[in-house]
Amino acid sequence: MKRYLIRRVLQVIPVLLIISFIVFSLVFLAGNPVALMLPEDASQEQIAALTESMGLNEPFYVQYGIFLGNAIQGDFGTSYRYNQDAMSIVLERLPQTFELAAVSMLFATIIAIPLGIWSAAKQNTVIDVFATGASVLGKAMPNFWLGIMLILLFSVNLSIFPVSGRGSFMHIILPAITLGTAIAAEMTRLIRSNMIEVMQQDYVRTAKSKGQKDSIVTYRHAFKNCLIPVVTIMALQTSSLIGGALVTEVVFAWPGMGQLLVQAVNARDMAIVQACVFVIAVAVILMNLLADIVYRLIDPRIKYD
Amino acid sequence: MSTNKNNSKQPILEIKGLKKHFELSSGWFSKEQKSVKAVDGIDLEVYPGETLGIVGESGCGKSTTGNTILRLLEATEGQILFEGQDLASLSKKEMREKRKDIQMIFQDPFSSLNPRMKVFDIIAEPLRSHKVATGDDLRKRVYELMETVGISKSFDQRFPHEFSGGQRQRIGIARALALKPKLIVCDEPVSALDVSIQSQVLNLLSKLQKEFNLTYIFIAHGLPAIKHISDRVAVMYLGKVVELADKEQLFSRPMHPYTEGLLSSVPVPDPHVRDTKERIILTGDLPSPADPPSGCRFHTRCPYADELCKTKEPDLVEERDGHHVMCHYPLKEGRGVLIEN
Amino acid sequence: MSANTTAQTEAPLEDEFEVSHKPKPLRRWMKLLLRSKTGTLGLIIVLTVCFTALFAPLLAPYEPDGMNPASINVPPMWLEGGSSAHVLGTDSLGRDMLSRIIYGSQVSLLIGVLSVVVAGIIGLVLGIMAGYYGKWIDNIVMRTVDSFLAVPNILLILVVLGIFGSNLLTLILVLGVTNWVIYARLVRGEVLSLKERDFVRAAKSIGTNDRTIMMKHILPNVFSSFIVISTLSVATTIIIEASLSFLGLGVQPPTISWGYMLSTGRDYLATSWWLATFPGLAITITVLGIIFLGDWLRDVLDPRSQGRRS
Amino acid sequence: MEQEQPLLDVRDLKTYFHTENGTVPSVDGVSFHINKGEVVAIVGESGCGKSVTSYSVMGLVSSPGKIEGGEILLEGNDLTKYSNRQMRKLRGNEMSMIFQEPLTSLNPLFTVGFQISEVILLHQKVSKKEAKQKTIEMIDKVGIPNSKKIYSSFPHQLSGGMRQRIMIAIALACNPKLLIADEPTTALDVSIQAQILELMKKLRKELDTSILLITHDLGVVAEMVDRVIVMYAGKVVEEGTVFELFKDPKHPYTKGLMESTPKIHELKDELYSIKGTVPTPMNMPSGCRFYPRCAFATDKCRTEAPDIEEVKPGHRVSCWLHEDGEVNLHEYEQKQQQTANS
Amino acid sequence: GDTDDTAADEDGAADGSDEEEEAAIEEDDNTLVIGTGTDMVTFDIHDHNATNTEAIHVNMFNYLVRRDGDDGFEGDLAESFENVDDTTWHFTLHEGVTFHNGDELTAEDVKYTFDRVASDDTLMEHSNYRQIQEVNVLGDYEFEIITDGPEPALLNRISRIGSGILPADYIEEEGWDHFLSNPVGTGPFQFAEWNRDESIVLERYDDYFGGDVTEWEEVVFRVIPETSTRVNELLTGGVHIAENVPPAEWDRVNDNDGTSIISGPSNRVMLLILNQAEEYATSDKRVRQAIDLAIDNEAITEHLLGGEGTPVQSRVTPGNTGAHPDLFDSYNHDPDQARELLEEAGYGDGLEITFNSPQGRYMMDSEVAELIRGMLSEVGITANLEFLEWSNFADMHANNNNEEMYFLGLGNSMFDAALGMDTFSAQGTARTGYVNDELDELLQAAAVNMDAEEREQQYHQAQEIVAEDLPYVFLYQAESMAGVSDSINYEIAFDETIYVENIEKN
Ligand SMILES: Nc1ncnc2c1ncn2[C@@H]1O[C@H](COP(=O)(O)OP(=O)(O)OP(=O)(O)O)[C@@H](O)[C@H]1O
Ligand SMILES: Nc1ncnc2c1ncn2[C@@H]1O[C@H](COP(=O)(O)OP(=O)(O)OP(=O)(O)O)[C@@H](O)[C@H]1O
Ligand SMILES: [Mg+2]
Ligand SMILES: [Mg+2]
Repeated sequence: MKRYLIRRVLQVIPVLLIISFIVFSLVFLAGNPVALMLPEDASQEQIAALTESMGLNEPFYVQYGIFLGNAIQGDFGTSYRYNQDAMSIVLERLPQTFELAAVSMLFATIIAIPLGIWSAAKQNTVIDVFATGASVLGKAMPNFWLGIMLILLFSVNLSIFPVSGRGSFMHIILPAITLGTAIAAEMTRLIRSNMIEVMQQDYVRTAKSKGQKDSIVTYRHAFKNCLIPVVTIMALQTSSLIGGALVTEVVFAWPGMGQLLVQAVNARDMAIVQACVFVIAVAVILMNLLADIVYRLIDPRIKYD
Repeated sequence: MSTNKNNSKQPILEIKGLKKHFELSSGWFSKEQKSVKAVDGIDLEVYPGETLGIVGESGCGKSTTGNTILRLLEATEGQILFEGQDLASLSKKEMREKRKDIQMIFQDPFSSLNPRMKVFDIIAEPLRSHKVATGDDLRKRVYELMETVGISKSFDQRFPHEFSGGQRQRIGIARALALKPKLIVCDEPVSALDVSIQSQVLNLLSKLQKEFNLTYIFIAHGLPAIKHISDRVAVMYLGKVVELADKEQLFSRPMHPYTEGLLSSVPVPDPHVRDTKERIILTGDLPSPADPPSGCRFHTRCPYADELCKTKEPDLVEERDGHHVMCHYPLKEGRGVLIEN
Repeated sequence: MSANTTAQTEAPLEDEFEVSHKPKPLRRWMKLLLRSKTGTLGLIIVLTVCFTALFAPLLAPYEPDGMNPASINVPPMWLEGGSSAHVLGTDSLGRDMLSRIIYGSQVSLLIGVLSVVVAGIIGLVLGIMAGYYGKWIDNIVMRTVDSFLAVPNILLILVVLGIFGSNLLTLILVLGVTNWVIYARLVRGEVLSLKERDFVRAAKSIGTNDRTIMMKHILPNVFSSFIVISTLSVATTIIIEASLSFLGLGVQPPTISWGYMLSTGRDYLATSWWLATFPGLAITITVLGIIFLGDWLRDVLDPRSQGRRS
Repeated sequence: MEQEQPLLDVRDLKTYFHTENGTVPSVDGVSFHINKGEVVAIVGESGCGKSVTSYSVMGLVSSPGKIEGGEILLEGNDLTKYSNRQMRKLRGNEMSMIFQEPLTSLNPLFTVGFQISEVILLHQKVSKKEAKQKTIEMIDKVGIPNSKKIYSSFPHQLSGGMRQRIMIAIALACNPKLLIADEPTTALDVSIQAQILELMKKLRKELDTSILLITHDLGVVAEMVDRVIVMYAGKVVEEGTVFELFKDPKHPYTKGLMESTPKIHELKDELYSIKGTVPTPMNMPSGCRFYPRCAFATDKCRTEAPDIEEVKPGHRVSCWLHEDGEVNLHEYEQKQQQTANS
Repeated sequence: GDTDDTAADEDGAADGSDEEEEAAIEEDDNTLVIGTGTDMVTFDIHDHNATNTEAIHVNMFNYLVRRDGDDGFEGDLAESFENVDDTTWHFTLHEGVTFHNGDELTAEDVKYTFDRVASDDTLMEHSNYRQIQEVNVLGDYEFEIITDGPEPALLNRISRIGSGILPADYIEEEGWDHFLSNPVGTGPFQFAEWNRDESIVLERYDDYFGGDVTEWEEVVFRVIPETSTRVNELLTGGVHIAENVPPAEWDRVNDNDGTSIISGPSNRVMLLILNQAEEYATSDKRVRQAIDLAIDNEAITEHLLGGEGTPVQSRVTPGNTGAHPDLFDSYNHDPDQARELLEEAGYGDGLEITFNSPQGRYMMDSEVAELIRGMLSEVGITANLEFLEWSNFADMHANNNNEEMYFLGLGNSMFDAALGMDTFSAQGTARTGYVNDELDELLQAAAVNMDAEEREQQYHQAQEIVAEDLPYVFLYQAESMAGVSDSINYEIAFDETIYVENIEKN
C-alpha cells in the first residue's frame, strides 16, 4: 500500500505537467494582460515597458520554463489584479469552496442512495418511472434556473432559507441543493442500474436462501457491492464541484473558487489561474487517491502494489 | 504401435523448453518482480494426423500453452517449431501467413463469436483477411464450410445468439477450417456444452480429422472426452508436463501418482461399482503457480511423497516405450480405468 | 455403435429451428419500439423536435427576430393579458416566444449533436487505441485524460472561447474537445475487457489485422454503451450551452438557442416567468426524449435483444 | 413403501416466467417426492428447469417468475401458501441450498466467518460469541484446516473447493432436514469434485439430511444417489432407483443421455449422439416434447403428450412406447434395426 | 422580523436563543447593508477606474474639495482654496483631522498622495493627474498645487477617483502592501474587513473630523452579482439597498411592502462608437447619420428602460460644466431618410457591419443592443451583434481593436466637458479615426481657458460639431435605479457614489 501510494503520487507529476502546460499555453494564447493593467490611454512605450518588466516579451518556452521553475518552489507568482501572492488568494477561497462542495455531495448522496435503491427494487413500477423522471429533470435543469427558482420559492415566498451569502448552516442549503441536484440525478441512475445488476448476483440469492430479511439483503449484501461506482463518480465530480460551481456561486453570491477562477481567466491573471488549477488538480488527485483507499476498505479483493 | 508410427515421421510441431511467465505487478518502482509461471518448461512433439490430448486441472497452463503456440501470447522462453520453422522468429506479417496453417477452436462458444457479426461474416472473416476468396467464390466457400460442419445455409444471416451452444461451436469449427489448416488447437471445445451435444461435436471433430487429415492438439479437463478423442495424452500439473504416453498406456497403466489420482477421481456412471471401486482421493488444492512448491511440484498432494520429492525436482524421463513420466518413484502397475478392457 | 448416429450428426440442423421466420431489421425495431413505452415516447419527442428544427420557417408564426418594443413581456395566451396572437407570449423585446422556441431547436440540436459527435470520435479513436495497444499509447492517453479530468471543463471552455470568440463552430468544437475524455475512459475500459474475449483472440488467430479487429470486432461492441453515454451527453451539452450563455459565452444573436433564451430569460424569472420557463421546458422534454431514445437504441443495436437470453 | 409421509412432496408444480417476450413455462407440471434421509437426483440438460424447480421449493423464484400451480409439501405443509416471513424462517434452517458457482455465490465483501455466522444468528438464539464458536466448528467439520484463520478470510482468498465447502458449511450450519445441492461440483476440477462428493456423503451420514442433488453428470449420480428423476424441457420424463435406471432406462432420452456420455472405462470409435438440441421454452413442440429428437417417435408422439406412468414398482416413465407395458429399449432398438436392414 | 433575522445570519451571529436574537436585532439596527453587483477592485485608490470601487472609497477617504451643487466646489479636507494664477492653486487644510490610525493629516500627506499618482505612469489614474507638476508644502496645513499649464478643471480633477488623501507616514512605515490590506483614511468610516467576492465591512470612525455625521455604526457592502438575487435579498430584508435594479423587477420591488424603487439621473451616457478608419463603411458620414436616424432613442428609453432614461445628442449632460441644453432630451429619428442616406452612400442593397456590445455590464445592455440591431435591420443595415465578455470587451476598447461599431456607456467623473470632449481631439482620435481641425482648435483653446464663460461657449460649439459629424452616435443618458428599503432614506447620487453619511434611518 505504501509503495502504491508513492507510485500514485509520482504518477501525479506528469499529470500536473500536462495540466500546467495546457493551461499555460491557453493563457498565453489568450493574450497579454498588460492592456488590462494600464490606464486606457497608456502609450505604446508604457505597454512595451511593462510587458518587458513582466517578462512577457520572452518566447513561450522561456516564460513557461520560468513559470515551472518558480512553481516547483511553490511560487505561482503574484496576482497583478490583487497585487498579492496568488496562492494565498486561492487558499483563502478553499474553505468556502470545500464547504459547498462537501455539502452538495452529501446532499446528492442522501437523495441518490435511497432513490436509486428504491427504484431498482421496484423496477418498472410507478416509483421507478418517477425516479427516472426526477433524475432526468435533475439533469435537465440548468443550475441558474434551479437556483433562482429555489430562492424564489424557499427564501422569498416561504422565508425558510436566507437568499444568498455565506454564514450560518442555513445559507449553504439552497446552493448545495442547486449544485448537488445534477450529481444526485446522475448517481441515482448509476445506483439503479448497478443495483439491478447486483440483485441478480448469486451471492444475493445465497443471502436470501439463508432466510435473511429483504431489507438486510438489499442494504448489507447488495448495496455494498454497488458502492465502488458510486465512490468513483464522487471522486470524478471533484473538479466540477470545486472549479465549476461558478454559476451556482454567482446566483447565491457565494465567494468560491469558481468565481475567482473565471474572473482570473477573464482578467488574464495568469498567476491566479495557475494557482487555482494547481489547487483543483491536487484536490482531484487527492480525492481519487482517497477513492482508491475507500475501494480498498469496501472491497478486500482490491490490492494495491 | 502408434509410437512406431510417430517415430517414422517428422513432427509437424515441436515445442522445446517452452516457458510463459506472467509478470504480476507491472509497477515502475517495485523491485522484485513476482511472476506466475503459467508454463514452466515443457517439451512436446506433435505428429501429423494425430491428436495430442492435454489434460490437467484448471489453471495448470493448458490454455497458455495453446495460446503461445498460436503466438496469441509471446513465449517467455523456448522454441515452437512448426514444420521445422521457429514461429517466434517470424515477423508479424509472416506469422499472419503462417496462421493459415494453425488454427484454434475456443472453449466458450458464447464468447468466441462476435455477438454483433452474422454467421456468414464470421466464417468468411479468415477468407477475407487472407484475401483467399471474394465475391461468389467466397460465398461458395462459406456455404461449403457450413455444410461441412452441419449448419444449414439458410442460417447465414443470423447472429450467434440465435444458435444453441453446440451450433455455435460448429460455427467456430467452420471458421477454424476455412483456411484449410494443418494443425488445430482445440482449447476445451466441448467443456461448455450440454451432455447430449458434446457427443455431436466430438463426433464431428473426429470425422473432420479423417476427412481433412488434420492434426489436433486437444485440450480438456474432462478425462472421458480426452480419452475418447486422443491418440497420445500429456498430463499437465502446475505448468509442467508430468506424464506423456499413448492413450491406452496412460489410461490403463498410469505411472504418475497425479494421473492415477485423477483417473480414480472421475466418477463412473455405473452405480454398481460405487461401493466397490477403490479410490485415491487427492487431498488439498492445486498450489499457486506464482510460487510452486519446491522439489517435485506434486509432493504436497502426493500420497507417496518422501524427503527426496520435497527437495529434488524429477526430470521427464521415458520409462517405457513412448511413456514419459516426471516422478522419482513412477508407479510400475498404476491403477488405471481401462484394465477390464 | 448404432448405425444411424452418423446420419444424425450430418443431418442439416434446419429442422431443429423453431424460429422459422427471421424478422426483418425494421420489423424487429418496430417490435422493440412498441414493446417499450418509453422508447416510443422518446422517439416521438425526438422526431418532433427534429421535424420542428427542419421546418422551422414553415412552422413559426412570426419572424423569430421581429421585435416590437411596444408589446414586450406579453404573457402566454391563457394568462390574463395574453392574446392569441402570441400563444406563448412575447419576450423582453416583444418577440414571439413560440417562434423563437421553434427556431431555437435548430441551434440547440446542432450544438448538442455535433459536439457529441466531435467528442465521440476523438474519444472512440483514442479510447480504442489506448485500450487495444496498451503500453505507452495507453499511458499517454490516460494521463491526458487524468489531466483533463483534473481541470474544470468550464475553464477550458472559457479560455478557448475567449481566444477564438464565441461562434457556433468554435462552440461546437470546444464543447466536443472538452468532453472527449468521458468517452475515452469508458471506451478504453470496455476495450480492455473486450480484447481478452475469445472472439478477439479468434480474430487474431485467424490472422486478421489490428485495424480490422478494432473496426469490426471492438468498435461495434463498445457502441451500445457509447450510445447510452452519448445520448445523455447530448442532453448535458444542451444544458452546458445554456450555462455558457449565462456567462455571455453562448451563441450570439440573432442566432437563437434554447440555452440563450433560458439564460437571458433568467432576469425575468420572478416577473415574466415564461421567458425562461418555456425554453427550459423545451430542453427538459427534449432531453427526456433523447434519454429514452438512447435506452431504446441500445436495445435495438444489440442483436441479442430479440428476446432469447444467452 | 409409501407408508411414511415423505419429507418433501412436490405435486404438479408449475413455475412460469412472464417475460416481455411472453410466458416461459420453465417448470411445467413436475411431481416428485423425497423421503427422509434419502438422496434424490434431478438430471437433465441445461435449461430443462432443474434450478427453477429447486428455487421454487426454496421460495426463491424471483420476478418475473411465479409459481403458477401445484403444491410443495414439506412434512405435509404446503409451502406455496406460506408467506414470505414464514418462508424466511424455513430457509437456511429447515432446508437450505448450495449453488453451482462457488466463485460467485459468496459475497466478496464479507469474511466467510461472517457469512456462516449470519445464518446461525438468524435461526438460533445464540450470542455472537457462540455463533463464532459454532462457525469455527462448522469450518472444521467441512474439512478445512486452520479454521480460525479461515474464519476471517475473504472468499477471494480461498480456492474454489474451499469456497464450495464454505457454502456447504452455511447450508448445514442449522442442521436442515433438506439440503438442495444445485450442481455443487460442476465448476470444480475432477480431483476437487471427488473431495466435495466424499464430504457430502460423509456429512449426510453424520447428520441424516435428505439431499436433492441437481446435476447433469451421470457419474456423480451413479456415485451418490438412491433415486433419480430425469427432466426434459420442464417435465419429468422418467423416475426410478439409480440401479433400475442405469440398467434399464425406459425413456429414449434417458437412454440417449447415458450412451452419449463418453465413458472412461470403455473404448468406442464413435459416440452415440442425440440429434438436435433442447427446444427453448418459448417454442415447445406439441405432443411429446422429445419427439423431434427421438429415434422411436411415432405419429402419436407428435400430437399427444404422454402422461407419466408407473411401468414397474417405483419406476415411472412418460413415453408412449410403454403404453402397453414395459419395453426394453436396448432390445427394441436392435429389433428395429434388423427389420430396417432386411 | 424577517429583515433582522437574515441580517443577523449575515454576521454568523444567529443563535437559537431568543434573547440573543433580540440583542442581534438591536445591533443590526445600526448596520447598513448595501447589495452591489461587483466587488470592489482594490484599495489602491490610484490604480483603478471603477466607479463602484470609488463609491465605497468615498466613505473611507476624503478629497480636498467636494462638488457642491451644479458647478461650485466646497472644501472638504481643505478649509479654503484659491486659484492664485493660471498654474498655481493654494490650499489650507483643516486642523485636527486624524487618520483612522490616529496620525494627524498634514500637507505632507497631500503631497505624498498627488506625487504618487502624478509620477507613476503605470497607475490607472495617472493620465488624469499628470497635469499636476508639483505640490509645494508651505506649512503643516498649507500647500500649493502647481500645474504644468493653465488647468481650468483642476478642482474637478481633485474631487474624484484617485484624489482621496493617503496617510504618508503610515504607508512609508508599514509598506504599501500592508496599506492595501489594512487601509487607513480620514473618512467617517474605517476599514473592518474585506472578504473578496463576498463583502466589504466598514465601521464608524468616531473621531471623524466632520463630527457625528452618521447614525450607522457599520456598513456592509455585499457583493451579489446576480440581479434577481440582489432584488430577492432586498425583498426579504437581507439588504437595505439593492443597486442596479432593471425595469423587469421594478413592479416586484414596488409591490412589495416596505421596499420601493428610486431613480436618479447618472452622469453616464450610452453611445455607439463608430470606426472611421477608411476600410469601414462607417467612415462615411452619411452612413453614420443613417445609423443615428435609424435608431428611435425614445423607443429604447420608454419601452426597455421603462421611461428611466433621456435621449441625448451629446456626452455632456446637465450637471456637467459645459452641457449644451439643446442636445439634451432630443434625438433624430427618421428611417426613411436613413434609407435615402444609405442609398446615396452606395449601400442601397444592404450593408453589413459588426456590432460589439458588452453583456450584463449596464442595465439592459443586451436588450438595448438587440433592439438597436433590430432597428438597424429595418433600414437595411445588417449588424452582426457580438457580445463580448467584459474583459475582452475592455481589451478591445483599450486596444482599439474594434470594428465598425460598439456599444458603450461613458461616465464623466470630472463633471466637466473637458473629459467628455477630449476624446474627439486630434490626440484622442485613435479610437475612431475621427479628425476635425475646427473642433481641435476649439478644444485646445477651451482646455487652457481660465475664463469660465468663454470656455463654456467653446464647448457648446464643439458639441454641435460632434453632433453633426457623429463620430459617436449618442443614445441616452442612463438613469441609476436602486431598490431601497422603506426603513431608510436614500437618494441616488449623480456621480454614482454612495455617501453613507447621507443615508438616514426612517
Ligand atoms: N494474462 C494473464 N496474466 C496473469 N496470469 C495469467 C494470465 N493468463 C493466465 N494466467 C495464469 O496462468 C495460469 C495458467 O492459466 P491457463 O489459462 O493456461 O490455465 P488452464 O490450464 O487453461 O486452466 P483452465 O482449465 O481453467 O482453462 C493460471 O494460474 C492463470 O491464473
Ligand atoms: N429470470 C428468468 N426469466 C426468464 N426465463 C427464465 C428465468 N430464469 C430461468 N428461466 C428459464 O427457465 C428455464 C429453466 O432454467 P433453469 O435454470 O431451471 O435450468 P437448469 O435446468 O437449471 O439449467 P442449468 O443446468 O444450465 O443450470 C430456462 O429455459 C430459462 O430460460
Ligand atoms: Mg483454459
Ligand atoms: Mg441450473
